[in-house]
Amino acid sequence: MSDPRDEPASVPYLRGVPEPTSGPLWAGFGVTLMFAALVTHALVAMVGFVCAVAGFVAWARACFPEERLESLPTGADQPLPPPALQPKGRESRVMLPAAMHPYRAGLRGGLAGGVSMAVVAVGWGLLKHGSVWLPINLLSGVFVPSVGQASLETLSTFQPGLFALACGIHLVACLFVGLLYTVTLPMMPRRPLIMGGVLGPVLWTGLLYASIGIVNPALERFISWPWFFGSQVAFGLTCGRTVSRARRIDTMTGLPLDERMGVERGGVR
Amino acid sequence: MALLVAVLAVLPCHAAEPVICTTAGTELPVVPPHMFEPAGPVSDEVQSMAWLLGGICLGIFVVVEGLLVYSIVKFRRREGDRGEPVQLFGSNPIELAWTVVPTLIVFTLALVTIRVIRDIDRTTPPEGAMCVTAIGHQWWWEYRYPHPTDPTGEVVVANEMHVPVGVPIWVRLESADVIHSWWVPALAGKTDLMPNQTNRLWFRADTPGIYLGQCAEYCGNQHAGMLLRVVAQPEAEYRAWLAGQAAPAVDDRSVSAGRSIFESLACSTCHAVKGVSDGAFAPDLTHLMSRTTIASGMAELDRDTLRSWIDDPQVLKPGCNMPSLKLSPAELDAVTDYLLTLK
Amino acid sequence: MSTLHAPSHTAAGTSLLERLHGWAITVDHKRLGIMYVVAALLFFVVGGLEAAAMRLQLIKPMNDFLTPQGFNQMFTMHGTTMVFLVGMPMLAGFGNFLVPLMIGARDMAFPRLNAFGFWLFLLGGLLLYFSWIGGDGLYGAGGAPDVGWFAYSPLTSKTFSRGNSTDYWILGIMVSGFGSLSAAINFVTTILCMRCPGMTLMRMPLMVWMMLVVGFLVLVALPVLTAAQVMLLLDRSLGAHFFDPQQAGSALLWQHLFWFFGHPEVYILILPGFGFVSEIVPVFSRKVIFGYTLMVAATVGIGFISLGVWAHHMFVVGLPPWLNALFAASTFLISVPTGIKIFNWIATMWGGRIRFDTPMLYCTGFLGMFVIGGLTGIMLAAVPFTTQLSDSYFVVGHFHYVLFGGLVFAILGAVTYWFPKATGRMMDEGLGRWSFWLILLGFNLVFLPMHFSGMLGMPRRIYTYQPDRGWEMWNLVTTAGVPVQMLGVAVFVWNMIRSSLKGPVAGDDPWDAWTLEWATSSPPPEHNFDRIPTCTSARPLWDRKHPDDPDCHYE
Amino acid sequence: MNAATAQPDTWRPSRGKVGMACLIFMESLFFSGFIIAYLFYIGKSAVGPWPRDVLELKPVLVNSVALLSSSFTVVAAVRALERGRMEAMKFWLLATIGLGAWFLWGTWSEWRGLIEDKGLTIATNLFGTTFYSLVGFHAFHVFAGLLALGTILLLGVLGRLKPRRDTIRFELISWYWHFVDVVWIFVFTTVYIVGMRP
Ligand code: HEA
Ligand code: HEA
Ligand code: HEC
Ligand code: CUA
Ligand SMILES: [Cu+2]
Repeated sequence: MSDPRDEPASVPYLRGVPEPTSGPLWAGFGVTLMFAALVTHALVAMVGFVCAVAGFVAWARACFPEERLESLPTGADQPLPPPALQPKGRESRVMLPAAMHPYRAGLRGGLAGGVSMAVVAVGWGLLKHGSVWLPINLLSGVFVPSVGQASLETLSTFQPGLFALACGIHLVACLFVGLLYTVTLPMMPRRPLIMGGVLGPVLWTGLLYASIGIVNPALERFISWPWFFGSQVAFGLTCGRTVSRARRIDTMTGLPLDERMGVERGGVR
Repeated sequence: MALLVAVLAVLPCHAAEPVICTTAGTELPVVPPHMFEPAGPVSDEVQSMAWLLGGICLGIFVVVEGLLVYSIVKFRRREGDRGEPVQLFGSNPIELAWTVVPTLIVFTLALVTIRVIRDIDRTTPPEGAMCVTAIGHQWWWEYRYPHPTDPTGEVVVANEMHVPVGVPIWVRLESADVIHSWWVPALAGKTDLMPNQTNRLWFRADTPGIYLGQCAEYCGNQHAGMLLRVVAQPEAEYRAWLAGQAAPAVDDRSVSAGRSIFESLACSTCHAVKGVSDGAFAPDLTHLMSRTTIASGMAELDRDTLRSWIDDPQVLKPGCNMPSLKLSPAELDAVTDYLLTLK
Repeated sequence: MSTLHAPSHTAAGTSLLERLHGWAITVDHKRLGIMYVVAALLFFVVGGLEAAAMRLQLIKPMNDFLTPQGFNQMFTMHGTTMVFLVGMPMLAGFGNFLVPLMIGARDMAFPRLNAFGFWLFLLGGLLLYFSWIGGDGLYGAGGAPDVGWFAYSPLTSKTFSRGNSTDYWILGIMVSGFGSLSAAINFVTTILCMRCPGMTLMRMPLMVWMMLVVGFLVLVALPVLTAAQVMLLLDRSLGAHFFDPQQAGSALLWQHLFWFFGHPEVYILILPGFGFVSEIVPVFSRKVIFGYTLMVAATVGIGFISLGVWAHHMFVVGLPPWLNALFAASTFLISVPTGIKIFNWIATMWGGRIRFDTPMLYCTGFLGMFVIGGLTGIMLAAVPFTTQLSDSYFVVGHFHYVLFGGLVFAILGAVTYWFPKATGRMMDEGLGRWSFWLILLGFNLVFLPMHFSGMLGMPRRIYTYQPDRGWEMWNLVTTAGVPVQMLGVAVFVWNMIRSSLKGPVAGDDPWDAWTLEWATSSPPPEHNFDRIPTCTSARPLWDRKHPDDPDCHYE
Repeated sequence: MNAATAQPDTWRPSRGKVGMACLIFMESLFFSGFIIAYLFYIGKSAVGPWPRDVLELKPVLVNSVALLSSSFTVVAAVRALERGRMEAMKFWLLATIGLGAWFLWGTWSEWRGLIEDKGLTIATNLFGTTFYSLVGFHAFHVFAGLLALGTILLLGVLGRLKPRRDTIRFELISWYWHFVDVVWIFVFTTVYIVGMRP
């Protein structure tokens, strides 16, 4: 890495600070004039050229053959030693409160939740419309405009492209929500399962209820809200269970919200 | 932001008093140039998307500003506070939470946006579409319609665009000089008119009306004076209008004095009057008087404005590309009278 | 590799002339920094007055306070000034003043290049303004450029823009751009090479991190603008055809090149603002910054993503839908790292004991206002919605919320915060509060209504509008806010002038802060530190103040 | 972590190297602007002449070899300075300058041919526009590099170079020279290979 020809392994300007010079001012002035000449007169360019050359020469003389520095108060070329710090004693300050390494659990929970949600959704398709493909095709309607206009028959058949797309969307969303569960469930006041398994789905379903027409018009045409809610609860419960079984996260219940969120004060003490 | 919502809610009512105005004998409401009274499928879809986005952003706004205000109120320094508060360096789970939630929102937004893009941004004409070419000039509009009878010909019209109600219109956008942008909010979002490139746009007007808009890309001096008007009328009236535009100019002997001034002066080098002159630099005047406005919507078209326009266009539209030809009052009257016959 | 000379004491000259000469030949980063900031403030007042003229013209429909061309020159000069002669030098100024102090160095890596950069910026700016006199080629009454700050071709071609005004725009911006490039090289080198012992990368103040990323962004983006401007210059002076549609040249090429620069540019402008906030918020909340590592990661992330979103300024030019979709997605993505920053700042305040002195007021204002601007940015990134909003006053509203509500608020906070360091005197609290509340009120009066007029269909860059369109009220409110804002700015400027003469003496560390610039005297000596400090954590002064509980155990 | 972290780290990269790297980085973005414009406009000219009709590969190839080999001679010159062998240093440096000048002369004669015989100027068509600007800016950079190398040669002849002190400076200049060569590889590929395809 370090090259013996480099400057000494310390901070430049330990021995002095650069001396003032008018070089840069003249150089800048000259360069500007040379450009200004393009819209004024060739004479301006000549003046500019003279200024620029003078400036660059003055500049070079400040740097070469050796940089001209002004001397400093004596002793200034030695860095200040670091203060005497005491070894770690108190632990009044913390960086990582809340859960320990639960991210993997979250991803796993997301996957598991995703599966159970899919089971409910596919069940709805089978029972109500006699097709396992319908819910899958409908999901891809977030992204594919033609799904919004397609007939029920088309939507009830297997469509490889839509299938892949729906799986992708489902996977990404479930993984992220799973991650979210791992970090939020420990913060819930009590009974994380109820919060994650019911409250979350209620909120989410409500949000979608208000916006489904724009978010996914295809789904809007067929959706059955009880079933939809059911599938969300299935996700929430499965995911929540997987996550909460992975760690003893209820160590924190009983602490005030600030602390559970880890924002107010270190959690584990 | 709360104000924003309140305002959004009243916006549609705010400008909804329809102004009645007569063109070609029918009464048409003037539709204001904004997106809150969508008159067709394109602007409609955009509007619903706007509500979605507005809702999401409002939600985020409330949460974030709420947290901010809470911490301002709750955690301000109080009398008697001593020493430093507990130092907290961060929290991986918390930070992960506020990375994941926005990511999810962004993911959803991206999916929906892309779907709507593909839904409205057709690269092939919609079924049963009628094709019109719009050409932007500094600072007026030219429209070219397929000729109603002659399949190879075109009908050239300036500044006021007429379309039949309920028919999808497939507009080819071209520019004669610099970049312009065609924007009639109630019908469709804007698309630029680029020199050397043909852009496309489609809309459908579902109710009759005069739809306002204006050029939305800065195009020089009179960018502000490059207004747009689209007259959507029932199919039959539209056909009658097109037939009228396709006809040659009215030739009224009583104004031949004005006509010969028009021909002998520079007017004819810039302006076309079918059968009289064929300048292509400026608006076609063959059926000038079938329009209700002059100078691409800057003023109502009547004898006085027309006369003062010809006298010195730079008064009404400073910087525009038509010079004052310094006509004597008599010549002015004659030319004005001539133009007034071009129905 | 150096020769030593006795100090020349240029600063200590007695006569005014000697003092001026001292400033002119200085290579001291602190003096250059101050000159940058003062020059930028002057340009800010000029740009603000241009804005005020525009607002006066738009106060009512069909007004004729300005001619169409006059108005077009106003917004061109206003935008150009604010972006290139206020935003850029402001960040270069603060970077210059602060970076060496914060990393415990005696000067920038290339002090003379630094001075050169400053003079290029200043002279470039003056060259641009010289166009008011020489714009028509020294023969006529002169005329400033009127092509807009992004100067879309072919409006800039000789055919549509006669005279020399557009050439002045090119040359002025190019020259001051060379200045910015010099500054960027200097920042990157200084930050990588001049840190004091113990100042590892992950112990640098966040402000320094932002300047590092900004340095890289400038090095990536600005040369592309320069290349585009050179092409335009060749078109205009040698008859080349880069942007000439008559010869099959493309108007799109300019847009791509410009926005490849232009979008990173807006983050170049805002990142130092983020830096100021990241320094001020912890000190006034009395807490360490929340999630330092993630803040650094988010900064770097913003830097990278911002290079891949430029076409969101071109959503209506007729790009293929898939390209629009791609750019919409990447644009949305940038809200994730930005959001992280916002949340981390709020988390820093959370649980603190916040002192609301003027710098903190401005930073709180920043947080509140920037979020609004960011969210309207998100709306603009949704292509279908943008077909309605693009080039309307909604966009003008958006970018003033991020530029004024974000950048300018952060700058005003930073000026108040570091004023005692630069001058040795405190700014007045009472006047500071007045200016803050006036500016906050005026700012919202001016820029909030712009969103409504924009949604009601008002395009930007129009010198006048028709009376029947429902825009009157909003424009009236907007204009009415300008005097309020102006008063606020005037109070601020007055506060600066007065305090620099007779403000209370500040002492070395008036805010009880934690970064190295507060470890030396106020104003710092020419050599910054009598002895170069040694750094033990990201908050070296905390460690010195609390040796019993130092930070370095928690990094 | 413990008090050990309080130990200062002291290694920092060299200012000169980082600065020169930044300059080179910046310049390469400047060139990419012109290269992109060139690629964007290949085959789009409204009128002739076209690259295939007027550009000749052979002389350019020879020039390229000259320019590229100067990268090796400049390395030799730096080495020589490092070892304090001033005569060898001057020889290699002179060789480098000679090769660079040869290249410039080659560009000059190519341009003369194009302008006088083939009637291609910067204003002729898009090809002319992009060609002259891209190749011209490259030539300009070669010229700037030659000025720098020439200054070093002058200092060397005057006996003002000190190996210990100045090797690093010379090496930085040589970086710039390599950069100019590498850019030429891109320019060459763009103009004479991609641009010539039918
Ligand atoms: C400081 C300058 C600055 C900044 C920081 C930004 C930030 C952003 N801008 Fe802005 N922009 C400009 C300056 C800036 N902009 C300027 C000057 C123009 C006009 C140029 C001209 O035409 O003259 C412009 C124009 C502009 C356009 C083009 C409009 C048009 O002309 O059609 C678009 C479109 O996408 C856009 C988008 C964005 C986005 C998405 C962000 C994002 O970075 C914002 C991110 C921030 C947030 C989103 C808020 C905080 C985040 C959270 C609280 C997390 C949760 C949020 C979500 C999950 C959404 N901007
Ligand atoms: C940092 C960037 C920045 C800042 C701070 C501002 C600040 C302001 N801008 Fe700016 N604006 C832009 C960047 C900025 N703008 C850009 C990039 C454009 C696009 C340009 C284009 O389209 O090309 C634009 C465009 C733009 C427009 C749109 C023009 C159009 O499209 O037609 C408008 C219209 O109202 C406007 C208004 C204002 C106002 C009222 C302020 C006010 O906030 C200004 C307030 C400041 C003052 C009023 C200072 C004056 C103070 C005094 C006079 C005090 C007295 C002083 C002493 C006694 C010493 N701006
Ligand atoms: C140099 C070219 C030129 C000449 C000569 C010229 N005009 Fe024009 N004219 C224009 C242009 C360009 C416009 C469009 C102005 C605008 O709206 O920006 C125009 C617009 C008009 C309009 C309004 C058209 C509309 O639909 O809004 C009328 C009427 C008109 N001209 C009449 C005349 C008459 C009469 C003369 C001769 C006395 C004349 N012009 C000479 C260029 C010219
Ligand atoms: Cu045409 Cu603006
Ligand atoms: Cu952008």
